Formats: sequence, structure tokens, C-alpha cells
Amino acid sequence: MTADPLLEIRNVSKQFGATKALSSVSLSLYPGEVHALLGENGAGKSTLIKIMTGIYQPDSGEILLQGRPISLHNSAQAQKHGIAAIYQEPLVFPDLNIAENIFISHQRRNPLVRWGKLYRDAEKVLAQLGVALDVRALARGLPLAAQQTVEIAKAISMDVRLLIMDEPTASLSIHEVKQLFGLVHNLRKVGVAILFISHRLDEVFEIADRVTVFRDGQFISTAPVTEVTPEQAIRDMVGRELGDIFSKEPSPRGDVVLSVKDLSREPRFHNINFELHAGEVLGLAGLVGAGRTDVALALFGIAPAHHGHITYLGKEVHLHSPKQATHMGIVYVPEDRRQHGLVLPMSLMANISLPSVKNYRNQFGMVQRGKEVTTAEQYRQQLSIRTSSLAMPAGKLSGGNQQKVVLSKWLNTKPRLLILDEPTRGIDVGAKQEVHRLINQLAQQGMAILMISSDLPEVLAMSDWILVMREGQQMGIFDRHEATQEIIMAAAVGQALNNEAERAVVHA
Amino acid sequence: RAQDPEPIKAEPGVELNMVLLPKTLGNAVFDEAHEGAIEAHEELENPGELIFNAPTPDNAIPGQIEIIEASITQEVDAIMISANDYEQLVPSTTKAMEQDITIVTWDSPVSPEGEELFIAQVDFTETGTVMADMALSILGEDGGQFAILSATPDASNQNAWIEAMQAALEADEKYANLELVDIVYGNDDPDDSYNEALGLVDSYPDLELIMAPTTVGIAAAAKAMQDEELCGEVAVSGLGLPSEMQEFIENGCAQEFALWSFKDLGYLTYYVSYLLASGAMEAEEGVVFEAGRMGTYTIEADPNREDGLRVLMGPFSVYNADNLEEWAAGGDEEGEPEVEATEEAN
Amino acid sequence: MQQSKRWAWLKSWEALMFIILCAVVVANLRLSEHYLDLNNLANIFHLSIEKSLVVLIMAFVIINGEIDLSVASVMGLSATVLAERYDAGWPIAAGFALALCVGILCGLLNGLFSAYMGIPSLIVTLAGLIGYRGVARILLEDRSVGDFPSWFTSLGQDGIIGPFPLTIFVFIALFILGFVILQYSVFGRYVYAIGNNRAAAEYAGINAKQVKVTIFMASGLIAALAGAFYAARLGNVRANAAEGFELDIITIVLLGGVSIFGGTGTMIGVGLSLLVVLNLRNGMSLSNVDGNTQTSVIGLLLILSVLVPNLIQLLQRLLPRLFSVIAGFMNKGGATKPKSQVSVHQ
Amino acid sequence: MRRIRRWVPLQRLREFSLVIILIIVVLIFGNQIDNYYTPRTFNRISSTVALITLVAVGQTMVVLTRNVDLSVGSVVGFTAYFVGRYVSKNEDMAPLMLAALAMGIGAGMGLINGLLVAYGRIPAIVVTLGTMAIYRGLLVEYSDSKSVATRELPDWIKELPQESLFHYGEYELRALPAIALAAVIIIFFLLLYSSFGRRLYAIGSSPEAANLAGIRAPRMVTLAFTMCGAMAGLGGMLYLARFGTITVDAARGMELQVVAAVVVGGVNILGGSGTVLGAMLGAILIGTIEQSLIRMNINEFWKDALLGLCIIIAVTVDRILINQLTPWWSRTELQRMPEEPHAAV
Ligand SMILES: Nc1ncnc2c1ncn2[C@@H]1O[C@H](COP(=O)(O)OP(=O)(O)OP(=O)(O)O)[C@@H](O)[C@H]1O
Ligand SMILES: Nc1ncnc2c1ncn2[C@@H]1O[C@H](COP(=O)(O)OP(=O)(O)OP(=O)(O)O)[C@@H](O)[C@H]1O
Ligand SMILES: [Mg+2]
Ligand SMILES: [Mg+2]
Repeated sequence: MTADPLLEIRNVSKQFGATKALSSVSLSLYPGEVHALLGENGAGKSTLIKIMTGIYQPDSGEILLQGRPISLHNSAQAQKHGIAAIYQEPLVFPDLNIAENIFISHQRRNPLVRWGKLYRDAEKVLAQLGVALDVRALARGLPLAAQQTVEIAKAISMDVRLLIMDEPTASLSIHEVKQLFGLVHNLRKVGVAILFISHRLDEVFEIADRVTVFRDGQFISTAPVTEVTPEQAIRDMVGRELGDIFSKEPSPRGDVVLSVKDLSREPRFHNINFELHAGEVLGLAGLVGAGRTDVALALFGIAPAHHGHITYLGKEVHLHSPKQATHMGIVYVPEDRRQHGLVLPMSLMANISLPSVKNYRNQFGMVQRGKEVTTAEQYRQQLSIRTSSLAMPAGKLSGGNQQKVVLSKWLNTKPRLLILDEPTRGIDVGAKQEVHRLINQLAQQGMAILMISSDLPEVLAMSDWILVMREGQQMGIFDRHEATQEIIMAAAVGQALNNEAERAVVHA
Repeated sequence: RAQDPEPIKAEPGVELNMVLLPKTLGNAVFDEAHEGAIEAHEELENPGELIFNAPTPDNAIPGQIEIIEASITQEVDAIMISANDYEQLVPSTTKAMEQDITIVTWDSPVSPEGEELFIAQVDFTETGTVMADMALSILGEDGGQFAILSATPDASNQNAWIEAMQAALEADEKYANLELVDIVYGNDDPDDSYNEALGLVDSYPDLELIMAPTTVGIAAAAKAMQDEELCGEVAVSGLGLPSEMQEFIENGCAQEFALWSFKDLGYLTYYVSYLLASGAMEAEEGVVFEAGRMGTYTIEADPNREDGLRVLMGPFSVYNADNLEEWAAGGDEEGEPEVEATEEAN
Repeated sequence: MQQSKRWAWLKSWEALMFIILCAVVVANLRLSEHYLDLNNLANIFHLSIEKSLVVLIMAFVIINGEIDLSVASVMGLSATVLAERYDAGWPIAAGFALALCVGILCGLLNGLFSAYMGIPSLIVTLAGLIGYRGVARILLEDRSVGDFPSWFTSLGQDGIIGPFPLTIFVFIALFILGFVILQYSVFGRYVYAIGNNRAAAEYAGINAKQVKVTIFMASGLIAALAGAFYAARLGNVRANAAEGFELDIITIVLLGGVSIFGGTGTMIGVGLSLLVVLNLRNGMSLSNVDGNTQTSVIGLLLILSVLVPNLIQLLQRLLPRLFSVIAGFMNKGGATKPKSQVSVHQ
Repeated sequence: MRRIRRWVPLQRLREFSLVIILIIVVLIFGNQIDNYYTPRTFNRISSTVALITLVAVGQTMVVLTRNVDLSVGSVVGFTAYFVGRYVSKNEDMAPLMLAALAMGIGAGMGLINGLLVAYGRIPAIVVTLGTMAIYRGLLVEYSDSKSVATRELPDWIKELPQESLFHYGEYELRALPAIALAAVIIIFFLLLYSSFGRRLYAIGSSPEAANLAGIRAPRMVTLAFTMCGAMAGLGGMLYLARFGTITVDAARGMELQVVAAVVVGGVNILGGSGTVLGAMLGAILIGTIEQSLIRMNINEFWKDALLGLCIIIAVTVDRILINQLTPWWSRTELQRMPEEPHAAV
């Protein structure tokens, strides 16, 4: 780190209407370092990145590349300077196949496409990441995690000097994260500078060399990782001491709400069995692509199961549409908030009330704005959604704040059975605690909750039971008291199958 | 037949704002009519305006109504209409007449209660006979199969002409060998007409003649025959514009076709409207008047429309290889070719 | 910030339309002394009442992310059904009811094929455009039916308050209804949500297919109603009634700020755009501008209304950059200034 | 099966299914119409479809980028008139020069569309709905509402439609279909193998992602519109050759036929997927139905209704076929939601 900085940000400011996203922040990145950027949701991290890649232009301040000021007007220019980014929201081209998606932005490619070479190269890049995706398949309908993988492949396939990663691990599980970190180490060795953003502090402290914290669009601190502790970093981010780490309080166990028998939908998942009582949280753990989302989609009626039985509130049901499921009190918080969770151009308020808007009618069938505002305001405070107005289009919120809106939207429907798919993806530490508290509170009020999460500590902390899946198979259900990170991981990668003794199947 | 030996003459110089409203813009025949109207306008030294306006084809009927209503608002003195519909313009034209605006139709009339009179280019019955005669002269005494390519199936004047032709065919023994096999419609669209003409050739291998009583249809059909090198086998005839048909007469894809002069039609229409709007003449049966260079005409009952009045312009000009050369030599400016009038038709 | 909020609406599409409307009205006032005639004011709306009605529902369709090209054909079919039944001896009211049912049925077919079969509505309704018109042709062939009872035609033609006929008040009522439903009701919320992101709306438990079918049926219903109005206004029906209306209708909706990709636009914007187009057309008609030019002017307006605000925005972005380049240029030559001055604060 | 699945991409299914439907359609009409399977029928339909196909090829490129060009009808009309007028005054103009002139004018008009869409940031439908009227108005102005007559044209252009390049028995490959076919082949490979082509797909597939990936979408979109205009310009010249008489209403309404061909041919109106091969098959399918209905011996007043019915049936069968075949091909694609929301133009 003795060399000159590769890239320097000096006094950059950016304003969106009434929101001051960045006010005079500075940051320098050295070749061969992994620099972590921390901050609450809406602190301005993604905005800074978009400035560094030419998507946004700063209102003031400058960017220096190896000491020389540069101005970036689009991301092609940034790429020319060797700056590449993995954005927070993966944006793949659904109609192109995976190989093309990976190589689309290579500027120096031949004017003619050599398909054979393209596929071979794509396979090589994906092999580096330790994933096997069919590079000839279209990217349409790819699960979020796979999209994230494609984005990562796209970035590392480029000849970069600075690689920016905006929450690349948000929907990955430990296994994939390990692979990614291996790659990051290699890149660091060859002198690439890496800017890394994550809300998972343990990851940050595992990989970063230096840590910078932003708060409310302002620069707070930069320090080598050895000189800060997680507590200190949180304090810098939040601006106050965060209360006690939340711990789950057990809630009274009610009647069976949902019971699933031999549920299958080939080839996604087979023979899933579990029972979920009122007041319980069932965690669904597994590696990316294990089929957890598909189980949820079957329970929500989007991709109905082919075989097996679902008994809900004592009656066998056939779920075939989200509308039907919602009517019965089953709701699903989807993992892909941009595609399935939000209507981006609609206001935050209208998004929150969308599934329950019928409850806001007056006697003439008109929507009562006043009541909507009250609800939205309540969630804004409870989940600390950072926005200048409730009328702000949801698409203009920061990623984490969007996720909070998605959560509010579904919590507000007051369901009997709540299915959460990666509920805290991209949410900052403070808000995460609040979400956990909320989930616990809902459980105590008698709601049954099915929670899918790739964040293992979260699953362990929140669940009463943990169901582990691997490649569509149910590997076992574990009691919260006996489950540990190691047991779950072992089951998820498939070791437990061999050793019958280690399988702690509790439920029938 | 004239009751009044002294024909009514127009007095030049009356200030009248007049609207010439053809069916649509962009059809060459209406431009010719416009020329004729301008000629009369200048001849009569009308200090008022002659407005030439028309809707687009995709807004034809409502567009004409809009123009009529706007003209009413502007308090013009006369509107000369080639109607896109026989009935649907009537509420508007009636309203105009209530406001003392002269409504004269030409080329294509409206229902008699919505107009003062109609300037008929030719007699509809005569059209039938002319077409039958052309068919006869092309197919010869021994006859053969022929088909009709019309504009739209709901075009009233086309249908009237076709009926007249069918009537003519039945009426006279000399047509006995002419066999009408089909009537198809090209929607006055070159593309559709072209394809319909080819469809006829495919469906009727023995077809010898396509009769198209529409300028768009006849040109498209002739081109289609030319492209398929069928000119020797299938002849094309009907109502066509000399300027558009010259080529096909020369290369033999068409032998004979007929039309009246649209320029004269515009001229006569203007004259009649001027006479009516200036109050010099009433639209009543039997009135005789003089229309400038075109001579004397009489207002008569329209035999095709009950209670309708018409001024019959006539006659047809039948064009073929012999007279078309003269016409071309005369050039466009000359106006009318010295062609034989259709004596044989009468 | 207060200040900026108060004036924020000025940047909205509605404000732009309002300004254009004012400009058009002022221009009309200057161009024609007849513009303010009560009759003319009535004509502005009256002559396009059918299109105006369908514009209201087309806004729903497009905001919902679909398109309905078949409206004009449904109008024609409904008018035809009404006329055909009347001709067959039914009372008008019964024919009217049947026409509305036929309209709903057409809408249902459009909806089923596009929402449930997953065929793009563009293709479904294009087939409808051809097919429904075809059914009208089957029913009436080349006939025209008129002579409706006078109470019926007078509903479409005669003023009930001053020169304003009933149809205008029906339009106003439907506009208010449409405005309230789209902007304030649960259904309107669904329309926007589905138009923006169908998947997210379905995850939210909204039955998008049902909403789409409902809108298509409403579109058929309103088009059928408009068809009946057309019959009443023109007093006569042919199978080609209202042909070609769809493009004008869609143009007005788009000018109203509705995105063709769905999800954006308001009823107020559409209403204003309707006023702009109607007044503009009226003004041009009063100035005797021909149909083609009228359409071109509206086309130009369509482009400029988006282009000008965009250009202003672009200039706002570019000018500071330009200044900074110039400033940097001068700095190099002139006085020394700190480097951080290169970019200019806003 | 595996191997086929691996090497034949899913998109080919669209074309496959269209070919099947085309065969069904031909069989049905062949059964109904005497003398149907003749070289004549083939020559007719191929000549008729050629013009639409050529313009549809250009349109495909625009639609792939999630735009649409509704002004093609007016561009065809304008160039047809302009070129006709021009060649009537310069009889000795070389054919290729004339084609270049036609394409140049069309490209100019397309360029205006493209600039307004890409740099003026106006939705394509708004721009081209506007220029559709403006170009038509320009034609009316320029021509003073007069028309070009066949006799004014040099012989070679009049004879172009009869020119036969190649024949097998009486089955001919005439100049117009040959030009259209050449355009289809060239653009097909351009879209498949050039990085320009792939970027068009990328832009239409996700404009936001294209922006992030550093694709210069405005340039590409402008280029696509320009090429579309050039195709329409060439189409204008062929229109002139075919019809000879050009009025100000020439090719009015052609845009709907073209868009119909493109969409029936499986090009997603929301951009990102489809091929010119599909567009050509769409044009052929509609053209065959239309031309065959002309020859059917049925009441004239029934034909429109039948045409509408045939189109909707063909498209529905196509959709069902594809739905049946897709699972065979699908790999990791998940059919989660019924589809992306379909929207309008
Ligand atoms: N296009 C935009 N228009 C208006 N406001 C915006 C826009 N983009 C971002 N903002 C605002 O700027 C602020 C900073 O957003 P940014 O996305 O940079 O946050 P972040 O630090 O990345 O948060 P997260 O951790 O949630 O991703 C937020 O308040 C957001 O609402
Ligand atoms: N990274 C990946 N590599 C390969 N295939 C993947 C990947 N991600 C998803 N898939 C595909 O998606 C299918 C199931 O995905 P799904 O989203 O249902 O799993 P999941 O367990 O919910 O994963 P997630 O952790 O993203 O929620 C897998 O069978 C696999 O085919
Ligand atoms: Mg962010
Ligand atoms: Mg998942």
C-alpha cells in the first residue's frame, strides 16, 4: 500500500431532488487492497459506485485515476479505464444466454461472434467461481442467486484494475461466498483494487484490508481493519450505540397451521415433509439452488406442486394462484424485490398498501389516502425507511430501503402463514435487528412463519426448527437447540446423508 | 325539351366563397376537377375564395362532415361535394342548406333531400352500356369469360354501374356470349387490386377480360397482367385515366377504356353552384342554363334517384390505341382530346 | 424546498398540455372570428364524440400495458348490429342493447385470447380489427340502413342544452367516472400496478388476467356505445362505419402522457390532450387546412411535446458542463485557480 | 434428443412451429381450392410477400431494441414517389444508383426517427406515429397530390417484377423475392454473428442492463432505425417497380401489415427476442392466408371475417405448439411466472 492510490474520490457530492445522497465524500483505493465500504441503508454507497462507473455524474468534486482527473459520462468510459462493477441489483439480459451475458460488455471483442469460443470461455470463467451453469441457457427466469453469479462472472472476466462489488454476497450462502473470496484473494494478488460493500459484518472483517464508513451521505471514518472492531464500525454507521443484540423469545406453540406431506415438483424438489404450528418459525436452509424458493412458490400457488398433500388449517388444499393463497391468508415475500416485490415507479405508500388495498376502501369503494399514509408512516418509523417522502417512487429508494418496503407491504396484510424468502437481503444491521424483533413479535401473536435465508446466523437465531435442503431433497429437520452452524452446513452440502447417526430428525 | 328558350346566363363578379370538397386528396382525377373549377372561378371573376379541401382516406366520412360543418361556421356560400357516403353526410348538408348554403354534389351524390342537385358525369345506365360495349368489342362476337374488379363492396356508384352493366348484358341479344364469372373488390388500393386481379386469373383459367370500373383498379390490373406476361391472354378494360393508362394501351395490356373529363366536371359543377348561390338560378326541373364554354344544359329529374335532380354532363370518351396517341400528342395542358363521343352507346 | 414543491406540478405533463391548450385556444381566437360561436364550440366536441368516448377507455387499456386496435371495428360492428336489427323490425332500444352485448362479447374475446392464451394484444386486436369489421360486412353487405326514428337521431344530432347534444353530457359523465375509477379506486390502483409490473402485481394477490379481461370488456362496451352514437349522429349506417378511427384515438391517448409500455399517465392528461387535439383540428378546419396537413401538424405536436421538455433538460445538464469546459479553458490560459474548480457546483 | 437440445437453441422452435402451421394452412387451402398446387400460386404469393418481408426485416431490427417504426408505410410511399419522379426525369440512371438513392432517402428518414428516439428520448411509437403523418404530409406537399404514372418509368424498372433469376420447372425465383430473400439472409447472419446484432438483442432485452454494461444504446438504436429506413426505402423502389402508378396514398397502412408479420413471426414486441427468419415466415403465413382467401370461392362479404379468424387461429395454434414443445427444450430456465407481462407496441 505504499504505491500511489489507483483511484481517488475527492469531495464528491450528489443530490437527488430533496435528498442529499452524498455530501463531499472522499475515498482512495490502492492497487492490491480490498476496501470495504460500510453504511446504513441509504447512506449513499450505491450512489458513490454509480458515480465511479459513470452512471451518475457528481454535482461537484472530482475523480482522479492515478493522480489524473477523469470525467466519466457512461459506463463504457469507466470500463476503458479498467473500472468494472457488480451492482447491487443484478440486471441480466433475460433474452441472451448466459455466455453472452458474461461477455456482452467486452469492448474489444471481435466484430463477429465466435459462438464456440464464447461458450468455452464462459464455462472457464464460471468454473473459476465453482458453479456449473448451462452457458447456453437463456438467462430468463434465472434465480436471483444465479443472476448474481452471472454478474460476478461478467465482472471478473473483464480485464480490470478496479473491481467494485456492491453487496455481491447478499443472496449467496456461505459455500458460494467462500468461492468468491478465494477469487478476490487471487485478484488482490495481481494488484487489482477491490471496493467491497456488504451488510454482513463478519464477511467484511474476514476479507477487507481497510474499512470506510459513511453515514447519511457523509464520510465518517477510514481505518485499517486491524484497528477497528465490529462494535466500533456499527457505532460509526448508526451514530449511536446499538442496543443489545436481539435474542429470540420463545412463543407459545399453537395448532398446526400448515402440514406438508411428500410434496414434489420434479425436477425442482421431492418429498418435502414438515409441520408448522402457529407461533413457530421454521427456517429453510441450504445452498443456493437447493430448491427452497421452489417450495415456497408451490405453497404460494405460483408454481404448484405436482405430487403430495398440503393441509392448511386442517383442510387439504390445492394451491394454484397467488390470489387464492392470499385470500386464504398465505403470503409470500419474494426474494427478487425488483421483479416480484415492488412496482418500482409507484410510490412507496402505494406499494405498501398494494396487497391490502381493499381494506382501505371507504363506502364508495374509493381508496382512503389518509389511512394509507398512516400505515406507511408507521412502517417508515418502525423499520426506519430512509426516504424524503412517502410519495417517492419505490425505484428511487436505496436497495435496503426497498427491501424494507417489501417487508412492510406483506406484514401489513396480517396473514396466518407468512413465507419469507431472504427477508433481510441487503438490510443494514440496525434494521435487521428490527426485522428480527418484528418476526418474533408476529410469531408471538400466533402467526406461522416459514423463513428462507442464506444467512446462516440469521436462520440459527430466528428459527424454532430448521429444515435443510440439498438439491431438492429434504436433508432433515433440526431443533433450534441442537442445530449448529456445522451441522447445518454439513447437511446442506450433503455429508450428513452418509452418517445416519448425525441426522437429528425430530419431526415426523 | 327546353321550356325556356333563353338559357340563364351567369353574371360574373358576384362575391361568393365556395368550397370544392372531393372524396380525398391525392387522387389525380380530383385535381383535374379542381383545375376545371379554377378555370370557371377565373372566368366568372369571382372575387371570393375557392377553397379546395378534403379529408384523409382513413377519416373519409367524418372528415367530410367536419369540413362541411367548418364551412357552415365560416358562412360560405356554396359547397360542392363528391360524397364518400350517400346517406351519412345528409344531416350536415341539410343543416348547411338551412343556413342558405348551396349544396351541389358531383361525381358521387348524396340522398336528394341533402342536396340541391347532382352534376352527373354520365348517365349510370349509359355507363353500363359503355362497359358492355367495350367488353363486346374486346371479346368479339364469339364472346368469352370476363370478371369485374370493383372498388369496395359497399361503394354505391360502383355497384350501380355494375348493375347497369348486368342489365345491359341481359337486355340485348348481341351480348349473349359474354359470360360474367365473378365480381371481386380491390378496395381502391393498388396492392389489393393487383392481387385480386391475379387471383381472378388463377381462379378462372379461361378468363379473357378484366373489367374494372375504377381508375385505381384498372391501372393495377393492367400492371399485374404486364408483370405476369399475360397481356395477350387477358385484356383489361374499364374506367381509367388516360395519363395512367397510356402505357398499357401502347404495350397492348389494355385495349380500350372509358372515362369522362373530370376537368369539365369541375368546371360545370362550379358554374352550376355559382348560378345557384348567386341567386341567378333555382334548382328546379326544366331550368335551362348556359355553362360557359361547355354550352347549354338542362336541370332534369334524376332517373336513378327518386325526387333527385341532376345535370347530366356526358358524354363518355372511349380511349384506345388510335385516339390515345392524339391525346398524348395534345399534351396535358390541352385539356381534352378530340375523341369520338360514344355514339354507339346511345 | 417548499417553493420547489409548490411549483413542481409545473414540470408535469398535465401542465405542459395545459399550456399547449392555452396556446391553441389563443391561436384559434386570432385566426377565426367564428371560433367562439356557440355552434362551433358544440361542434368541437360533437363531431368527434365517438372518438372522445373511446379515448377514455383506451387510456385504461394502455395504462394496463395492453392495446386495443379493434375499437373502431367494434364501433362499426355495434352500429351495424343496431341498424341491421332495426331493419329487421326490432325496436331501436332492443337493437341498442344487443349492440352493447356484442361489444362486450368482442371485448371478452380480445381479453380471453390476450390475457389467458398469452398472445400479445397487439396481434389479437389486429385480428379483431379485421375480423369484427368482417362480421359487420357479413351483416349489412353493401346495404346502408337509415330512417331511424327521429327521437333516436335527434339524441345524436340536436342540442338538449343550447346546441350541445346529449352525447356530450354522456361523455362528461363517463369522463368523471373514468377519472374517479382510475385515480381513486382500488381497481384503478390495480390497473397501474399491472401495467407497471405484472409479476409483482400477481405476487400481491391481484388477478391480473381478470383485470385485463374486465378492461377489454369495458373497452368493447364503450366502443359499442360510441358506435351507437355514431349511428345516431349520422342517421345512417354502413358496414364501413368508423373505419380508421383507432389511430387517432391512440394518438390522443399517447399525447396525454400515457406510456405505451403501460403504468403511467393520468385521466387529466388524457382529457387535456383530447381538448388540445379537438381544438387544434377545429382551428385548422376553420382555416381550411386539409386533412393531410392537419394530421401532420398533430404528428409534429406529438413529437415536439416530448422533445422540447427533453431538450430543455438536456441543455440544463449540458450547459454547466459546457461552461466548465470553457472555464477550464480560460483558467489554463489566465489566472491560476485551484484544480477542484474544474467541476462547477450546480 | 439431448444433443439436438444442446445445439438447437430454443428460439429455433418459433420458426419450426411457424413452418408447421404454414404447412397446415397450405394443406387446408389446397384441399379447398382447385389448381392450388401450381407454380403460379407459388410465384404469386412469393412476389406479394416479398415487399412486406423486405420492410419487415428492417422493422425486426427496430422491434428487437424495444422500439417500433410505424412510419415505414409513409417512407415506402415517399421513396416510391420520389424515386419514380426522379427516374422519370433521369431515364438513364443506373439501377444500382437508383437503389442507392432509394435506400439513402429511406435511411435519412429512418435516421431522423432514430435520432429523435435515441437522443431526443421520445418513445418510438410517439416519434413514428408523428413522422408517419409528417412524411405522408411531405409526400403530399412534394407531389402536389399528383401521381407518378407507369408510362413515365424506364423499361427496366417496369420489367423488374417479371425478371426471373432462377427457375425450377415453372417455379421461379423472381427479382423481388430474391431481393427480399437476400435481405433476410444478410440480416439474419448480421443479427446472429455480429456484435452489433447481439447488442440490439441486449438493448431490447433490458435497456437498464445495457446502460450498466456500457453498451452505447443510442448509437445502436439510431443505427437500427436508419437500417430500417433504408430497407423501407428499398421497399419503396420495389413498390414502384411493382405497381408503377404511385399516388400520395401509396403504401398507406402498410405499417400494420408489417408489424403484424413481425409479431406473428415471433418477434417479441417488447424487444429482445425473435429473428428475421421468423418475421419472414410471419409475412409468408399472413400473405398465404390472404392470397388464398382471394382465390376461395366464397361470398365476398365473408372474406374479412375469415381473414381475422384465420390469423387468430394460426397464432393460437402457434402458441399452443410452442407451449407443448418448450418443456422439451428447457434447461435451467424456470417457468415460474406465466410470462413477462406482455404489453403493447
Ligand atoms: N435516482 C434516485 N433518485 C432519487 N433519490 C435517489 C436516487 N438514487 C438514490 N437515491 C437516494 O439517495 C440515497 C442514497 O442511496 P444509495 O442507493 O446510495 O444508498 P446505499 O448506501 O446504497 O443503501 P443500501 O445499503 O440500502 O443499498 C437514498 O436516500 C436514496 O433514496
Ligand atoms: N448458482 C447456481 N448454479 C446453478 N444452478 C442454479 C444456481 N442457482 C440456481 N440454480 C438453479 O435453480 C434451481 C432452483 O433454484 P431456487 O431458487 O429454487 O433455489 P433456492 O434454494 O431457493 O436458492 P436460493 O438460495 O437462491 O433461494 C436449481 O435447481 C438450479 O437449477
Ligand atoms: Mg445500495
Ligand atoms: Mg431462492
